Amino acid sequence: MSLDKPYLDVPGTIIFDAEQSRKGYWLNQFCMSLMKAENRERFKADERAYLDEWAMTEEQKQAVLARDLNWCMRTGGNIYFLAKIGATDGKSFQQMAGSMTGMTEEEYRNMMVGGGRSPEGNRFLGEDGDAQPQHQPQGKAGHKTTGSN
Amino acid sequence: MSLDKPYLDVPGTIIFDAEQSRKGYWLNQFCMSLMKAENRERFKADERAYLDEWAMTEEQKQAVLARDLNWCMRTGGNIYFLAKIGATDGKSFQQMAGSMTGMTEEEYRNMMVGGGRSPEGNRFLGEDGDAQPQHQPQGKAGHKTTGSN
Amino acid sequence: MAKITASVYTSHVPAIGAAIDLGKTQEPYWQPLFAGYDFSKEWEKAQKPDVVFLVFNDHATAFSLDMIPTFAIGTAAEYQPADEGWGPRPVPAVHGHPALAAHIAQSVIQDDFDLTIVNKMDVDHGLTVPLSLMFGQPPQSDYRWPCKVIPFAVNVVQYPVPSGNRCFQLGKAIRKAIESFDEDLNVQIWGTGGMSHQLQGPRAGLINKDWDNRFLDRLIAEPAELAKVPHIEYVREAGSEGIELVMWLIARGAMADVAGGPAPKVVYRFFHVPASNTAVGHLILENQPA
Amino acid sequence: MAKITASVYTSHVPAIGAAIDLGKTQEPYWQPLFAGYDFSKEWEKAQKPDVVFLVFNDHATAFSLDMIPTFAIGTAAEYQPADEGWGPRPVPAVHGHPALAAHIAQSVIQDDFDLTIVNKMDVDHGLTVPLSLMFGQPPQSDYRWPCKVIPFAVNVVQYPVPSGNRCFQLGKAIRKAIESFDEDLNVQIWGTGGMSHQLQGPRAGLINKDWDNRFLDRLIAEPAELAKVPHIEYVREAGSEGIELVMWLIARGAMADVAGGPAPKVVYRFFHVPASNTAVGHLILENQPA
Ligand SMILES: [Fe+3]
Ligand SMILES: [Fe+3]
Repeated sequence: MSLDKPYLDVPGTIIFDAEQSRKGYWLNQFCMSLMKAENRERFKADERAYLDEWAMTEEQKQAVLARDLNWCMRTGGNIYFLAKIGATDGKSFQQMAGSMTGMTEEEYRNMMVGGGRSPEGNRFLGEDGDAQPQHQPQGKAGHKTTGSN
Repeated sequence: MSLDKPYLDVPGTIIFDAEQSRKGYWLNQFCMSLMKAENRERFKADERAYLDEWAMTEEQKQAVLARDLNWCMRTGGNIYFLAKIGATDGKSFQQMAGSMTGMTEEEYRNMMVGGGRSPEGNRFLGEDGDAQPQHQPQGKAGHKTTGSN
Repeated sequence: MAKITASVYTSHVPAIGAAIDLGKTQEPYWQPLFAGYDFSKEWEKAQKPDVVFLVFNDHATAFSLDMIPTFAIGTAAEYQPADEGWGPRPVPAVHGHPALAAHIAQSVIQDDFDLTIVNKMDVDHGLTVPLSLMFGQPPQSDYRWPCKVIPFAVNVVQYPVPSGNRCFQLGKAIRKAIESFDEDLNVQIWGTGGMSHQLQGPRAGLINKDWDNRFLDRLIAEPAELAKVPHIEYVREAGSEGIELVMWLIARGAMADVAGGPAPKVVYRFFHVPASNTAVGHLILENQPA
Repeated sequence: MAKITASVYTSHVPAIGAAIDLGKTQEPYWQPLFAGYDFSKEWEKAQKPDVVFLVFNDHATAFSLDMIPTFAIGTAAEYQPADEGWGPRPVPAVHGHPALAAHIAQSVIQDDFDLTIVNKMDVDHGLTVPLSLMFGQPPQSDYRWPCKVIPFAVNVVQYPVPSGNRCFQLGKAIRKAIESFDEDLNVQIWGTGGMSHQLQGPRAGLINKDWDNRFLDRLIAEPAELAKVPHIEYVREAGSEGIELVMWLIARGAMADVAGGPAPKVVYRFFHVPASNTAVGHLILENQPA
């Protein structure tokens, strides 16, 4: 029997376990390289060329170029590693976290000032909270297409 | 109460514990640097200058220059680290280990072929085995001065 | 003899460090948070600890995926503030206590905790933000932290992280180790990280005040029970990064009552939402004379 | 399901690697030693393991004093033979089994062993010499090791090293982890290092045949009792580097009898003095059908 992964039924969440870590190894190591100022400069000068120095999958490179952190995470990225891309771009953790919800920066900031996202309806997949798949993207981005939040 | 060090009464032996490790930190890290071929070349070209690049004590540097491995160990060196100096000099582990006994290479080799050093008399300080302080140096080097082994 | 006199618990959000370093602590957004630590700074001035045993986690800073220690104890003399991508925080270097750290390592490994010993490590916001919160910014005239620090890093980045109970038991072993050290030292143990937060995915921004406050209640009153809470409850109730709270159990396990002594005194308790993405909790417990 | 079919125990002296690499195996000094592994090579050809879980220690090669993990499991896809100062050994790269290794890491950490996970590590003679002894030199026509290898490094360089009992218990947890892996795999677990030797000081060259052979007897017949032997006995009786033998207890703890199954079959036993400074011991135990 394989090991339990009791965390697979938490909505809107990817737990960085050994399997994700293996999948994301080169993506995350690329991110670590951005802790050196000279690497940040080289990356900014030619992102594609810099990414091509790493044994990442093409999908991982596309996800980085698109700055789509949810996509990066699906390909094995971990937020503490991915934060180095955000730092290179001059983004805060709040901007990075917010970007994964579909909300605007202001919408996300207001949610946090208002006490943050409620756990109600967001504990198990299949409930009806705002983090559930059927309610993505959130904020105005969601209103446009679904008419409800 | 401080932690027990039950190994202090073993003759001719220094256990590489946390205290030795702290004492020998830079000496051992210098040794690690010799795992790179270019560093071995630089060290061989000017040993003193290379040693001066490291935050070692003067005594540690003298011990290395003298290739006195017992002295190196007293200043915090560990044999697996110090072995990198031996490797740089083209010495085997047997030559290095033997050098700490006072025996010639041949004497030490013969002792090993003959079944090695007996533990008899060498378990506790104060016994009368050949590894005890009162019997150093061993082999012909010892015979010269004491007339007995 | 060395004595653990108190334990301190606090969140360690990077944005708090940025707010301090950029002089924003009196802005309306930040003012209530920093006011929550005014008591603590005064308290530390009176306490004058010699050493802080500081439990924190590295956030992919000193440890990449090349090597991920479950528990790592710093036995070095000095640690530099890390460049996490925004440049290093403008705070003093951290001075260690190699002799006490080596003593603890030896004792705790012999008690069957499989530590990694670390002699070279840049320390990130996980360690420096709690120092700033508790001690304030050291003046230029005396630019150093007021005590030595033993950094103790816990893996909470790659699952599986150590269980709450493993952390609690480790705290007990650390207590035994510290209190068997010969030198007279006033030692505090800090647990940092948390409280509820999630930094990833469509569920980012999750906060659970009720769960957090219940965690504080139980941490004070029934830590051994609290230590039985499985990982999945942290994730479900306090967000994927809420798992950092297991580190608080290490500090709690090192308190005297766990070893049969009197219950600690709750000197201070504070809770605030938000700091950036995170619920900030803070607690000070003092050991009482037997 | 993955199955541990056998455990192998062997010393891992660097000079043995040098003798192989320099073509000296038929010299009078070395011939008796290598003859002692003829059976083992034939046995491995018949066994055809898919994976070897190889317990060894790093000798200040991959790990400097910057970071000393008590237990480190390799979850990488590949490991290169290290340059220990004489240049890398001319042997193939070692291929890992990342999926099984990650599975073991997860299981064993949840069982309260505080592993360090390693994804980048050059492997020294501690790992490559046992491979050479058991599999011989791979032919140029098929230049690779015949199976995957999960490197598991134990700190036996800086005291305190893990206790014999901790190692034995860890072996049990590793068994549980391996035998819960879904894929059908023939897995062997190897314990390497030892036997009696001392590489330092005026006591260098110590060998204790009687103690070594009693260790082999007890490893076969009463491993749980043997696991209670304290460090100091290894040092006193088997030399300062004889402490490496605690690693054999990890492999032994992973055998079926320890978990209530039938006693293993002693397939082979060999002992020879000296290889350079070291007493060479070698043992093969096969698990039997329940
Ligand atoms: Fe954190
Ligand atoms: Fe060895």
